[in-house]
Amino acid sequence: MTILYFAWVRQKVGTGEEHITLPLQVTTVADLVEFLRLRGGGFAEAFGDPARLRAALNQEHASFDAIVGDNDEIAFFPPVTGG
Amino acid sequence: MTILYFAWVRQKVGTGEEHITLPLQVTTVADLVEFLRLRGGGFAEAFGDPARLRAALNQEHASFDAIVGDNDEIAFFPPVTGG
Amino acid sequence: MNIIRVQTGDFDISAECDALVHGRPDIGAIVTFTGCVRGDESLIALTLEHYPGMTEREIAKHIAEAEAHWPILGATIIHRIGRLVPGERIVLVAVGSAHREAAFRAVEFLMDYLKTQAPFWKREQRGSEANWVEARESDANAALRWRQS
Amino acid sequence: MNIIRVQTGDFDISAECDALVHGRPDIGAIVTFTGCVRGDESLIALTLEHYPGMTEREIAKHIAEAEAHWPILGATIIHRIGRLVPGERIVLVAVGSAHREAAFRAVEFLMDYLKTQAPFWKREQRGSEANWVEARESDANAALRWRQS
Repeated sequence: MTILYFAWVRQKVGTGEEHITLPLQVTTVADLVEFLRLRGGGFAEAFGDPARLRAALNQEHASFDAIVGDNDEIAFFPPVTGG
Repeated sequence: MTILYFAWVRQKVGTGEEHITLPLQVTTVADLVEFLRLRGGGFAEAFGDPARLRAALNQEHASFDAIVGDNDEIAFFPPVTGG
Repeated sequence: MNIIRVQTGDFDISAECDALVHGRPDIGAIVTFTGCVRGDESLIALTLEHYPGMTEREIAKHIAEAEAHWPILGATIIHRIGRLVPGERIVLVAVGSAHREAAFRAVEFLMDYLKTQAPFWKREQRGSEANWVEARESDANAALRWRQS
Repeated sequence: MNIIRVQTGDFDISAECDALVHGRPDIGAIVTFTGCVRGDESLIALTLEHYPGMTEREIAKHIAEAEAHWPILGATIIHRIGRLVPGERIVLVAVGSAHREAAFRAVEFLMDYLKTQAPFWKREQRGSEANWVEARESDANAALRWRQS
């Protein structure tokens, strides 16, 4: 799957985009957050407090219990501040 | 006093402005309306139905029971339609 | 600073917004309302007249009222008079404020009051007929709501 | 017709309003909102980033929602990205409609949703520090009110 990171999430993890094959135990956005957090380092920092994060699945806002698959594009970012 | 007429009031009475000395019996806007109506012709038409008219006294919207004097500027017009 | 103009010529929205924010780095929001002559099958033109002197007083009074209600940082009102054909701009209300809420409220308030209090009158030319436009009850109701809050 | 653009360059409000009403004689009201970078003692610049693709989808979705709620006849939304200094324009929302009510409501609705749903992020540069702007609760509350009506 494609994972995109924006704003301070991107800064903490050190990349804007990566492509991974989902581990078997990851079925929801929340699972993916936990999987990424366990990488440690900047990922642990970025994903340590999921309440501060928002996610989009295939370019639509998504809740953390949404189901993810290998063909999806997921993005993680802080609450938006445009306008 | 100065009397101004706008929009269809002006068209009916045939002038945009006149200067008169108030007759003794005219003390309110309503009295002036009645005085002008009694002139007949276009004035009777313009002032025959006071509910269709609005007045301004010294360039402020005024009710028909406002007191008028010889030094005042009064204007008669239909409800406004700008903007 | 506030600007009030009654004029026969057109106006430029961008230029008026630029003038409004000039030297005002505290303005973060600008809301504008532009009214245009709507065309239909038979409308040839509108002709607008007004009450010089009273118009400017009324508008200034309502800008002062808006300033008393909301933290606005500048207002521009331009109203055209004379003959206007479909598609032409009639009126501009532009307000600047720090945050958007104040500018939105003030522009709506000023428009409702322009429609019901400012001494302008429109005549419509359709074919060979010219008729004075009747005041709309919906405009009177729109203006009334500001008295309730 | 609706226009959605995300761009680094500035925009011209008049030109966008002209494009909005072009060939639409049924438009009698145009409401615009322009957001600018507010200056204060220490702000040097804002830098905006966004999520290309999702941004345009989100904006198009909210324009469609506005069209479903109010009789609007055209909408233009332009949002700038990149580095912007105090006084610069950030965002334009312009809506045309026959009567003013629809355009006012739609522009406010679209602004509330841009602030809370469109994937843009602002970073403030103050002195040698650069910090991500925190989302404001007042914006979230402003967006919520549309769900109640």
